Amino acid sequence: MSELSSQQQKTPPAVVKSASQLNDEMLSSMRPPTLRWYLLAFVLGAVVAWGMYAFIYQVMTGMNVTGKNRPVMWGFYITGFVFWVGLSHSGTMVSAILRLTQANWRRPILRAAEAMTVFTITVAALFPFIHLGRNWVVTYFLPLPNQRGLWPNFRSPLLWDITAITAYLIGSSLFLYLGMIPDLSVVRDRASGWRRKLYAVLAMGWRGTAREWVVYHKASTLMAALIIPVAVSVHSIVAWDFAVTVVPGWHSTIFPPYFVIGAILSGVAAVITLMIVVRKVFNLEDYLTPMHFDNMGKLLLVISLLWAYAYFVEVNITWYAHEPIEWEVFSFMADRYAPLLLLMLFGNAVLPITVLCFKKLRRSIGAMLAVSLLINVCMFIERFLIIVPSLSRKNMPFIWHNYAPSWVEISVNIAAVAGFALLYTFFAKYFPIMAVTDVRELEVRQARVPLGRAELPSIAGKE
Amino acid sequence: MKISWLIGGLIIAACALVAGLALMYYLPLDLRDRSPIQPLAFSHKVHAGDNSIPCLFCHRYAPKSTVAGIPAVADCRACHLFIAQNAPEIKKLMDYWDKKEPVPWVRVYYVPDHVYFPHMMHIRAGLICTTCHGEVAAMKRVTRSIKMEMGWCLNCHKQHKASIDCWTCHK
Amino acid sequence: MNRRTFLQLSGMTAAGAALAGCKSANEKLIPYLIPPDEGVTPGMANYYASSCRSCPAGCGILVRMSEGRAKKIEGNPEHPVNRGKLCGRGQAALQELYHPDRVPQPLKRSGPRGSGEFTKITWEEGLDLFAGKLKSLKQEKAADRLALLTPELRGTLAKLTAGFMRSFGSPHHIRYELLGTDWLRAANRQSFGQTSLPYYDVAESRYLLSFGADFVESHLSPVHYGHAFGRMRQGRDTVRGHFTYVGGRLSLTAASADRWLPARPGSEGALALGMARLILAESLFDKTALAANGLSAENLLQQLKAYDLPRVSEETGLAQKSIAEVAREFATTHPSLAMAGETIAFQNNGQESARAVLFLNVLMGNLNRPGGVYPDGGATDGPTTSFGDLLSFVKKMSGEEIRVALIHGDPVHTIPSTTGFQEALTKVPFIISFSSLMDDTAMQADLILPDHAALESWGDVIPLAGTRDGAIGLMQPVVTPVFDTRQFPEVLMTAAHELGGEMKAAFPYESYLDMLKAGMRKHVGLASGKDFEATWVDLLRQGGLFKTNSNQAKSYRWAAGASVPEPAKPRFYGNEKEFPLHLSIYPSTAFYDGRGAPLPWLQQLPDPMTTVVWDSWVEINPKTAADLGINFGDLVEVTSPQGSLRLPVVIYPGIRPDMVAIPMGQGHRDMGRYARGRGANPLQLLALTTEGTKPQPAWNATRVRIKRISDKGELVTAGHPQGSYRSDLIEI
Amino acid sequence: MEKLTSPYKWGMVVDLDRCTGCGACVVACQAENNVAICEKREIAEGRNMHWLRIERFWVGEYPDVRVRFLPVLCQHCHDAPCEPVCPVYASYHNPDGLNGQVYNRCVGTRYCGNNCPYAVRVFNFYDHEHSWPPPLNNQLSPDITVRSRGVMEKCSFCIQRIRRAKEEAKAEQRLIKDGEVQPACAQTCPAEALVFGNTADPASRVSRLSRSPRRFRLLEHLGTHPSIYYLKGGGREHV
Repeated sequence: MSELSSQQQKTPPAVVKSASQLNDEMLSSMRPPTLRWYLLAFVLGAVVAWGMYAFIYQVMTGMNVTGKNRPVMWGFYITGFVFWVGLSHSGTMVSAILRLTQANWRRPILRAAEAMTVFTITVAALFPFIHLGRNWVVTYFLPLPNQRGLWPNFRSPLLWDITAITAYLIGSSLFLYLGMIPDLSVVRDRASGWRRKLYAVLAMGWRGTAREWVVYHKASTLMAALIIPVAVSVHSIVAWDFAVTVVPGWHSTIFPPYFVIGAILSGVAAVITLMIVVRKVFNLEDYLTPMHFDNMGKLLLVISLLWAYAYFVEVNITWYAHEPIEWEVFSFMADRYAPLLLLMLFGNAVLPITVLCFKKLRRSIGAMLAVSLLINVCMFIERFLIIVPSLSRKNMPFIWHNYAPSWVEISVNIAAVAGFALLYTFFAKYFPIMAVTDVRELEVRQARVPLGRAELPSIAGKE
Repeated sequence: MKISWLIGGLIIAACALVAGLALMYYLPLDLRDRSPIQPLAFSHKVHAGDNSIPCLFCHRYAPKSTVAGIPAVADCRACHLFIAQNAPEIKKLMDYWDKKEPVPWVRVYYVPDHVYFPHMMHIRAGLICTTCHGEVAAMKRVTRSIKMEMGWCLNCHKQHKASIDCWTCHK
Repeated sequence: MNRRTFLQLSGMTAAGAALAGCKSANEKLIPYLIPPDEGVTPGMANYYASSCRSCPAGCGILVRMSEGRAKKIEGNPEHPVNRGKLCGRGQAALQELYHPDRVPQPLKRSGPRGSGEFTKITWEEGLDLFAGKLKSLKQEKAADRLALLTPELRGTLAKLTAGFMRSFGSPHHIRYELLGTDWLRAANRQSFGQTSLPYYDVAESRYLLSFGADFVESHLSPVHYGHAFGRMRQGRDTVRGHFTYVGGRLSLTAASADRWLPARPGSEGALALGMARLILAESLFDKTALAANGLSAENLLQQLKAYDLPRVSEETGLAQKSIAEVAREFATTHPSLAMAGETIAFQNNGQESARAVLFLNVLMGNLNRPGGVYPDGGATDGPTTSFGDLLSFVKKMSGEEIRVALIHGDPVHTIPSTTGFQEALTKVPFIISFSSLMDDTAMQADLILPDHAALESWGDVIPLAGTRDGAIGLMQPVVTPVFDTRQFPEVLMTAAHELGGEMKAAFPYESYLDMLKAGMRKHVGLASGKDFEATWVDLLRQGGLFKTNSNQAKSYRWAAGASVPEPAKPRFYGNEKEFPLHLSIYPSTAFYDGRGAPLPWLQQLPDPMTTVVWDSWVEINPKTAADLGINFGDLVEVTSPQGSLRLPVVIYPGIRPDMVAIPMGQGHRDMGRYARGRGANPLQLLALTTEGTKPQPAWNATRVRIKRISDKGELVTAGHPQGSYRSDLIEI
Repeated sequence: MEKLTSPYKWGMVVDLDRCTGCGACVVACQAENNVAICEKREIAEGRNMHWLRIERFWVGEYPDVRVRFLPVLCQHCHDAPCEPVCPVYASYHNPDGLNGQVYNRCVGTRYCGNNCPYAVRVFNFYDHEHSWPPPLNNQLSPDITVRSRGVMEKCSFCIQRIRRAKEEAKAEQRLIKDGEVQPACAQTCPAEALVFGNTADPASRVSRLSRSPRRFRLLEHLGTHPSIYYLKGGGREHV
């Protein structure tokens, strides 16, 4: 008895906050916008506008305003495309996989991650369009009936891309929306005026009955299970854009898994960055604890190791086969792009693998921020180093040519980042960025229910 | 009433979608004047219709050339030295001749520059002019009565077992 | 097929030649005024035969016409010179016709000379001015103050110009061709007693030995010899002709050679004689042939004993072994053939070297036999002016003895400044240019009476050394003149008629066309009574008369008492200390002597050997470049005793380390938007050297030094500088 | 390989032993096909529009240096890498075994350009429709469009000539005779290094030459099955 009580002194009960208190804190992001918010939105908007100007300028004058040439027909745009598709793997990985594995620590961050998926894939989908020589006939791409009686060519990986991305966009949006429904109802109940009407429509009249919860859990688990293969397929297909060609350095069987791993690496890193930002901005220190970063850090470490292995295999095979032109490509990359290459290897493998081995560093926000940011930069470089050197040292030595991005290409890529941030800013302002109900569910489960004089852990905790 | 908004919105969206698809179906749109005013009020009805002059009498190059050819001013004159000399339009014609200027006719039927249409091959295949040019013999002023779209060309080619290789018609 | 046809054809505008696809405005549809003649079907292409004037070779061409416009130039399969083939220059003549910067009508100078300020005048004014000048000269009994400068002319035009000057009473008719064949004619006169050019039967030869004869790009008749070369290589089932090239620079022709002997410049003649001596010593020569030419091996061996292997090897800088090898291969493969070209001719000992080379043919009995060398069939009308005449003429000009200069062609660009021609020209009070483009000469002119483009002109073209039996190609206007221009001979004739008297009498023709017809009538040898028109139309249709009974000798024989060639020691201008490198200038593959420069197709055509576009350059051996610390594409200053130029560098593995080479053709002051201020003209660097008493153009006998300026050469090559060495990657 | 649906299978033989590298074919191609005139800057940027280029390779060092010329045009592969990757069938395989390129269908993904190992596809980075200042535009051939900005273009074996020859043959109810149709490059080549013809006809000149022991095909290991055969040449190392 006394032991028991003494034990209780040792392990203090988990803080149980009142529902309204929880809601207040977690929905803090949805308080009326401050001046700083407007300022941020304006700055981001300005950058996006600049990017649009650059794009329109390109449409008006032609592809000559980019740095592209023969043989380097693809450049920064496709790099950006692959990069953003990669980021889009964050949500599904973190949220879906962790949901299936029932890792409870996922709960505070899953919304942030899922939202990110939707926005990144949206941004990614823009790039193929931007890079077209004749954007105005983009309709030829789409399998629509037309008087010519012509279909697009389904043998083309670009068409696979379109299909996969559309599927993924729809899927992840549903995934995001589904998870939000209970929270939207919470928001609805707290909102007033036109917002209340809006959220009411969005919440689809969620009342939170037991049956609704059962269906909801079934649906979201199912959704999670469904979205993962889509996510994997998307990046495999993007990899096929390169793998199915005969371009030296592209024509490689390891590309699909290699790209997927790379995608997850950048995705997870992006989520971590995002967590840190959200945590800071909406001061959610209580919900995004070092424990979360610790876990994410472990995940990142594993993936970084995987990535390093994949990269090693890719280079090693090329070295072993030593096909002249392929080796030419690699030595060219190691020569002209040596600094980038080293930075890329350092940021994607060396640094994460060393840093993330230490619990201390995994739990230090600063270290995690540095690592995750660097990984994202380096993943962009990695995409660039995959695409450009191969093209500039293609099979015919006589027409070799180098590539340097023009201000237009750079502007558009920067605008893409800003555009993503802008979308996100709006989302965070008008939708619950924290998965309120999921967190509360956890709280409830970990709560200790008083039974007479004794206090026992909630049976809800045992799933 | 929220629901009614929803439904209304959905209906509008649906209409927009249909309209958009229809537009895409017919792209590129044919924006040229279907029945332009000609410098001379030349009537195919009078020539090809009432007097039933065969098309190839004037458009004489059709059987042997890619272009059908428009009769030279001299050819028009040759006949009209004897026929309807005093009609006002004929007078105009003669003015052109005296000024040694060709008549600036306005094109009615056209194919885009990336399309290669050899008249002679179609005549050799036994097509009659009206298949592509409509009942010109009944028209006072020529009107583009047939939409020359790729789908339309393809159908005919398929029916006649003609080549549908892109490079047969696209240059 | 008469002029009317063209007038009518031009009535139709090209409805099809529209640019982008669907415009919203209906376009016009312009009919003919008069229906075209039979055989012309609107919408279908038809061909007109004519002749090419882009270089002296005079190939036959077919011009594809549709909708009254010239669309493409192709070779005339009937023509004996080019057999339906054509080089890039010939095809680009189309752009000479439609060049946007042609002189649209007569111009009169308004600003100071060379300022390029002109006012447009009518042809009446222009012709009055022209005739007026001539009249005043006549009245002042100063007829000999008139001068006429033209390129080397042949056929009717040569007759007309000569007649014009004769009847006017002036001796100053200068026919100047930068890449003239004067040296070769002179050499032949000395060796064989006839001035005819050689016709090489390359196709049938089994061993070709070229001493600097770049027959693929510029020598004599490039298309013909290019064709023959192909047949020599793979035209015969069992035999593959062997080709050895001698010369300090690996030219485009040399690039196709099996063996390259980079002999020191100026030593080629000695090399040839060295080979001759070895052949005689080892008695590999053709005895009957030698006898037939009235030569005895013993005497020759005696006369050539100085040219033993060690000495020749020392002079040429080649290994004794390879010299002997080539000599034996040459002597033991039958038929073999030795050619001499401009690169060796433009030395102070050029003429003798050429003779030495041709002597090898005598030795091996390659004269007048299949796979050997024959006299060329083309007739050479009109006397040719030697280089000496040009120099004395320059003296006259600077002595202000010339008051009116009629200039056809662009001598200001193609005569090296070392002759003093350019300054002398400024002393001439009145200059009339007939250029159809604003070239360097036209810039200096006081009056420009623009000539037709080749495709607008009538004329006859006598091929240069491209056939064994003489041929006469005909030129006919395939389009109505694009601008308000008139043909040069027509203008001369009108002026002559204007002046009246004996001048009018000298030209009893309505027009130049009549004169042309009369000339052809003679060639055809038609009885005066018969109607010529039908024959004439046939001739036009097939593009000329392809078998004439020319007055040329049909065979070569070593002239009795002709001396054994004895090339002097090569002399170079500029001392070796100060100017360590030999300068070699060569006709650009694309621009020939520069007349191709205004044509964008040729500017964009990558130079075959360097793949440079839109520019001129200087070629340096990698080793030399390394010593001087020069990289690919650097800007350098090439300095000769005569002056200096700034050019980008091309690192060129195929050139002697003690040599640099610059192509001709660029460096025009104007000549239209495509040539204006592009590259540099290497002729400014050249020095004047003379052989003995007789002046001789020695373009390749100048020394230069090279200094690196910066890395801003702005050199553009179609090929990747490093990639060009990586043929291993594509396993060819 | 695609199944034979036509009596023709156009192909070319390039005899490198005959080729002198003079460049006549390059000009001929440019003249015949309205290939744009590119300024110096464009070529410096690697945006040359030539459909046919002559590659020049240096082998060895002075004085034993030699030069190899390699005319490279569209190889009209039978298993062409450019075809499957085009999302809109702008690049397609024609019954005569040619790689078609339909300019007005092209959206400009430039994927074909990347995937062509021979890099013979050129892209209209610039608006070339006005690179023929009048009266130079009179030279434009009405048989081929002037390609607009943003589309890929390439050698077509002068399809307009083949088309015309087919029309004539059809009028006379016969097949095209050997040598009756020639692309501009083969027609003008002074040394007759380029020979064009119907490889489906074993008696044709091109078929006979393509059986030569000197035969090889460019980047054969990629398995693209080009329609263009090269005959080894040059130098002492092979005859």
